Amino acid sequence: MELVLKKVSKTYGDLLVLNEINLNINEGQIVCIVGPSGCGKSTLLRLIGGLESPDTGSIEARGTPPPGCLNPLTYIFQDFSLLPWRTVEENISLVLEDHSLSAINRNEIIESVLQRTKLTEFSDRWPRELSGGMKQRVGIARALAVNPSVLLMDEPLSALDSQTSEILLNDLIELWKKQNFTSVYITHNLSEAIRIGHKVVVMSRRPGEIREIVNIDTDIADRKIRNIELEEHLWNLLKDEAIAAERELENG
Amino acid sequence: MELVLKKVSKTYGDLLVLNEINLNINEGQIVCIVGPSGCGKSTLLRLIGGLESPDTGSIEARGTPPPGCLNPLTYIFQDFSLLPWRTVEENISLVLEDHSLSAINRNEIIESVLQRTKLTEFSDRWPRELSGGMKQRVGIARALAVNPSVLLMDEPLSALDSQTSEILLNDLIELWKKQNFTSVYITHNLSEAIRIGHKVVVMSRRPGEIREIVNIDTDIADRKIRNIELEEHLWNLLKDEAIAAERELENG
Amino acid sequence: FAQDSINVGVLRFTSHSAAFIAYEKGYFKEAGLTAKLVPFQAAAPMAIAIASGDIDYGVTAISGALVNLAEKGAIRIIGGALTEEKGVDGQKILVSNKAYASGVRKASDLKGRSFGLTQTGSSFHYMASQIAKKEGFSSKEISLKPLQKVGVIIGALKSGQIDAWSIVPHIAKALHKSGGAKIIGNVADYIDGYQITTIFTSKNNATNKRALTKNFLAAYSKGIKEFNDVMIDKKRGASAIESTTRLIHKYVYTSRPYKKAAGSIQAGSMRLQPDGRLNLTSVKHQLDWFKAEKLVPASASIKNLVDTSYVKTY
Amino acid sequence: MGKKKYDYKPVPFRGSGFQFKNNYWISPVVFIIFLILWHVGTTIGFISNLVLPKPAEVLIAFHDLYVTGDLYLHVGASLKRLILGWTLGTFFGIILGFSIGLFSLVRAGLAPIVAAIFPVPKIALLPLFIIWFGIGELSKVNIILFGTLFPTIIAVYGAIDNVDRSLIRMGQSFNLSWFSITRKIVFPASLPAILSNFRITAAIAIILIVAAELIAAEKGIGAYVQMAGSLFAIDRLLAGIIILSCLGLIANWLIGFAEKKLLKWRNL
Amino acid sequence: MGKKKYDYKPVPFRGSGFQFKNNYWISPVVFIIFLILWHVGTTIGFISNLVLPKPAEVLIAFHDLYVTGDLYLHVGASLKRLILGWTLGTFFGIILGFSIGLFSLVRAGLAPIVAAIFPVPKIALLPLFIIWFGIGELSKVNIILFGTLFPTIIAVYGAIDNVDRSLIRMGQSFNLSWFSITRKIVFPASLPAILSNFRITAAIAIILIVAAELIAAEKGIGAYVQMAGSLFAIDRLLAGIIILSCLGLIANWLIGFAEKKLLKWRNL
Ligand SMILES: Nc1ncnc2c1ncn2[C@@H]1O[C@H](COP(=O)(O)OP(=O)(O)OP(=O)(O)O)[C@@H](O)[C@H]1O
Ligand SMILES: Nc1ncnc2c1ncn2[C@@H]1O[C@H](COP(=O)(O)OP(=O)(O)OP(=O)(O)O)[C@@H](O)[C@H]1O
Ligand SMILES: [Mg+2]
Ligand SMILES: [Mg+2]
Repeated sequence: MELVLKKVSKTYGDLLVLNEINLNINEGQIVCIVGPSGCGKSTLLRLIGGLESPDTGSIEARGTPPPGCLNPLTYIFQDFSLLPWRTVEENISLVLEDHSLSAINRNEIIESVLQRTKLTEFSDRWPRELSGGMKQRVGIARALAVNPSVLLMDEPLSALDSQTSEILLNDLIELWKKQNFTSVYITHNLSEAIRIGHKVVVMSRRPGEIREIVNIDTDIADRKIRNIELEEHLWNLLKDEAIAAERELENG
Repeated sequence: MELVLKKVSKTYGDLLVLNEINLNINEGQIVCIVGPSGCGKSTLLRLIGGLESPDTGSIEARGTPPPGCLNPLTYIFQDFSLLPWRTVEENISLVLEDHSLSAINRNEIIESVLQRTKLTEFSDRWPRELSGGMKQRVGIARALAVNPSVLLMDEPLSALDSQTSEILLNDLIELWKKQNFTSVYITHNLSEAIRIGHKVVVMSRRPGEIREIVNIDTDIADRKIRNIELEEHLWNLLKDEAIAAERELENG
Repeated sequence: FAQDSINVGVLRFTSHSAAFIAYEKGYFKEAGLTAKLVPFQAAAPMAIAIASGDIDYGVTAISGALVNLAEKGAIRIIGGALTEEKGVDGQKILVSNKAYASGVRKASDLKGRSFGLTQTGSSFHYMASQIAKKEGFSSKEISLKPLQKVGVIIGALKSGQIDAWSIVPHIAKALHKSGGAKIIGNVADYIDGYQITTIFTSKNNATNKRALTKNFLAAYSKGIKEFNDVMIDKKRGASAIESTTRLIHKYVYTSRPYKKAAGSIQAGSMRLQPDGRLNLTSVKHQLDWFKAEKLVPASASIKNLVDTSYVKTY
Repeated sequence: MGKKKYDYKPVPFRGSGFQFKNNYWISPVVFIIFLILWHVGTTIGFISNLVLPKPAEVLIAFHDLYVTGDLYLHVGASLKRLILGWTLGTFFGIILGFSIGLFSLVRAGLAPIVAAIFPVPKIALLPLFIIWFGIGELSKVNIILFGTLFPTIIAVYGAIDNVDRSLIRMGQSFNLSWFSITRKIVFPASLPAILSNFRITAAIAIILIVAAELIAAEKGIGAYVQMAGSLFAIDRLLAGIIILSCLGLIANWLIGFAEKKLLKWRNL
Repeated sequence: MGKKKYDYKPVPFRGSGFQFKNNYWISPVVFIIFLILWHVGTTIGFISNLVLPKPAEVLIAFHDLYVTGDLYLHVGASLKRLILGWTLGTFFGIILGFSIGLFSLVRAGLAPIVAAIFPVPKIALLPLFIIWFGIGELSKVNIILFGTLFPTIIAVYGAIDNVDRSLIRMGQSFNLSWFSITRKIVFPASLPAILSNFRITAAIAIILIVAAELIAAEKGIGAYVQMAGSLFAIDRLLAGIIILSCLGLIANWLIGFAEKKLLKWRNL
């Protein structure tokens, strides 16, 4: 599926958060979004996923989701959003129960995503008994369970140690190679963005606008672990924003 | 202040989380803890801060907190723990209200920490109106407000974009240079650990044990932005753990 | 021949014994009625239940509710039951020990004192105002305290929170004997031939089912006669008293064993009007009083209240 | 999920519902429809005059109340008892509820007693109330006090049980005093449930005014209603009930107002 | 914070309190102390026999109840009405509460009506209840039904207002059906408040059994208490009240048990 954003703006009260965002997210592309804290990344993602509606502009989805996809536009939330009254397993089962799947089928899916996120052992724990990273992995497992055609990820690896996040990042890449899903990926880790993105969208400080879009043409499979030049480039873009923001604060 | 952990163990139900941890945290030292997700880092921090009590072993504090310190052992929580019914400003004021400060004094402190965390503009917002990174900054501002003599930080920068986290990291370093506080710093970002730590404690997978303690003798002020060798070393230590854990899962 | 079925509302008081006897001894059956006794906790719901058609016949004191329901065309009085007569042991005027100690010795001392009632418009209210009238002061000059239940009034009287009350003799005597309060007079001295309780039914039964109503009254009167003979006039000897007391105990004081209940039942027995005669003069007097107190509409008429075609009236 | 390959369609908005919109016009409309049905039903005789009086009759009863000046006396007397009883009951209820919610020892000792005394019907206790508290204002206020006390206790400690423990840990980590934690964390966190309970206890208090004014009350809406009931004067009965109803609506509106002011941090 | 330079002391444990410990022994102890005080007080005459009967007298009343076999009949009759009335009231209350909580339109139309009818005293309506529902079981059950219905409605929609909206957004993002969100997110999130409210409605139901059994009830604890009250037989009055109290305790225990089972995910 393909997503097209045209002149999307969003205001909260009298706070303009997003200002005329134009963005194409092509089928099978992973678009990474980076930008200063509070610039509107999560808001943009909520708009794309249809959880909020834009004040002006339009967001359109093109194409049909592939067969076997249970929820075309799927989220991984920044604050996990686990139901405290459901165990790990049941939290994942939640998103499958509305679909006509056999119990066996459902259990297979749950087992597979738990294994991929290394949570098998904790399948019957309550969320309050999990560490921060484990909660985030449950969120990821839940999203993978519905086999999404567009995956909307809000800092999905932020609470994870570097090893686990490395493993899950590789997992995501593997998954993408197999299924070629479309994805919007918010991160504050530039090397992550460069590793997995076809496009890196750099947003300006609030009101969020698109400052630059960097296309990365190397095949994802062929990328080096680190691409220092590109990282430096993005880093400088963002630093300018940060400095400008600081100056604004000092003057106003 | 100095902290001494002797043979500290902790079990949840029948899950052994920490196994005989011995650790010295010297006065004015920043000790970074890294380790796989769910290995017991947050639990260890809770024990050090006295929020939970160890099953066996002892945790002792030595020395007196410096004057002007309002709360010797202070936390920055992984899940922010902001009170939803208090605005940003009031959330910070909360931890000052129990101390006999003049209103002017209190407001000065609040203003200063809000400025340091770039939140001045948002001082009268409800937590639900903040982005993830902004919430984390409120948590940091709140901890800074009490001028702690030991700062216990649980992934304080994980939800922040790289620029903001860079700024706040520098801020922490500046603060440390001025006040020489003692600190335990949990992170999953190895370069962060190497930037700020006098000691990096690498923990093994659950049951959490100390696998290695790396001392970094370079003065914090003199460190390069990146220390690739050391990062590689830590990375390999952790990867071994991850691989071992994976093998265990496959076999058991 | 075919039996008609009726529901008879009763309160678990000795004064309803006529219904218990008629039922237990089969007098209703003899009259061609399949009767069912429906016990109530209070008189007011019984009157309303007759209006709603849930029960057919009942016996209670004349109250504001009764008059109002009659005015709405729901019920009719068809006979009399308990009556006060001069010379026969009747309701007593009681004062609390505290009031007695402070000098209340006769009814004329009640001026400015408080008097217990169940409810505004109840028979107690009527009695209090008649006592006041006869003693020559206005009923406004005694403060009336509605306390809802007899039990509550007893408590208030014993603890001296109200000064006076009027009540049936067996309760009054028991209180007097136990030292809880003092008897200072008889109600019969203030009200002539007070018709305390009446037999009543729905307007529909009274006008459209005359045969049924007559049969009911016949059976009920038989119960009244037996009760008066055995319990009041003691014409049939101790064993009859014993067996009738046992019969009544099936309905009254059931939560106490027979031995404890028998005394209370026998002491509480009061004469019922033979043949269900009705003192119409007293009823009229009461109706006028209700009107004067503005408890019922001024338009209320005795014709709507009483159907005089069933029993002798005087 | 059509079969066509290139359909262009806007992303559907999924975040609707479960949100609170104001439709102020509805409740007056419902009310007026109800009034019309009532009037027509009683006028054509579909509803018997035993079941419900005509609206006009109720109006006349109101008029009588107003003309004689009794309205003011009745409402005034009842309001005084209501406000005093409810305030005291709520005050002690919150204190006891907090004690049970915060101290294990108190909970063990008091919670069963509360559970045992709460279901005791105050009307059944009227005889004893009179002995204990007399027939003056005290016993009337006490009936309302006890009626609101117990539900408040239970709601408050239920709310405290439901407070997020991690926020309390946060307060402890900053060495906030026990009192500060209680006042600044536990209390605001349980406030929504406590306010929601106020709606219930306000209604209970109004219900109990009738029971309270069974005792030797000369004035008061409860006494008025009670007298109307015992005379089967259903026009006056309904007039009294409508007054009680209005008191309930006013209380409800006040609580709604307090909720808006005190809970503005919630994202309804 | 002493002045010494090198004091060695363990980090103080700050995470205590605000936690729930079981002290099962306390409530029996409190109960026994209470019994002893009662016995001694009434025996030495410190408490007059007008104010409270002796425990022994209450025991005799119990014995009488038991011997005559009435105990079983009374409790049985009341229990049937209680269970039926409470279950129906709770059932409809939850349904209506959810409707008000979930649909803005229903809220606008129904919430004011609920607020208006709730404070109407059921005792005052007794005369009308008889006309409307007769003198059989129906009117008795209905009194209890109406008594539990309104507090349940209010508690349920209050609880729904308090559900964390971000969890609902999560459900919507996975395209869960409206029904699934209601059943799997809104319902469990409001369950703690609903269960806490059960304690209140159970007690209200027991309180109302006395009012309900004013209407032509032959058997029932309410009728028994009522009868005892109208005779000022305070020994029997207390016996009846103790039975009601025990019913309340049993209900409370059952609800506590349900809370333990259904809310085991909470970290108390
Ligand atoms: N309250 C609790 N009850 C039961 N188990 C718990 C509880 N808290 C933590 N655990 C378990 O203890 C282990 C360690 O948790 P902890 O939060 O300390 O991990 P962590 O190292 O901080 O992980 P992360 O980096 O993911 O935050 C986990 O396996 C978790 O499931
Ligand atoms: N519900 C809301 N009401 C009012 N303001 C809001 C709301 N949600 C977000 N905002 C504001 O919108 C801005 C953008 O928030 P958003 O969460 O999109 O930022 P972000 O880019 O995701 O930041 P971060 O990297 O810190 O998560 C912030 O300034 C925030 O204060
Ligand atoms: Mg965000
Ligand atoms: Mg952690």
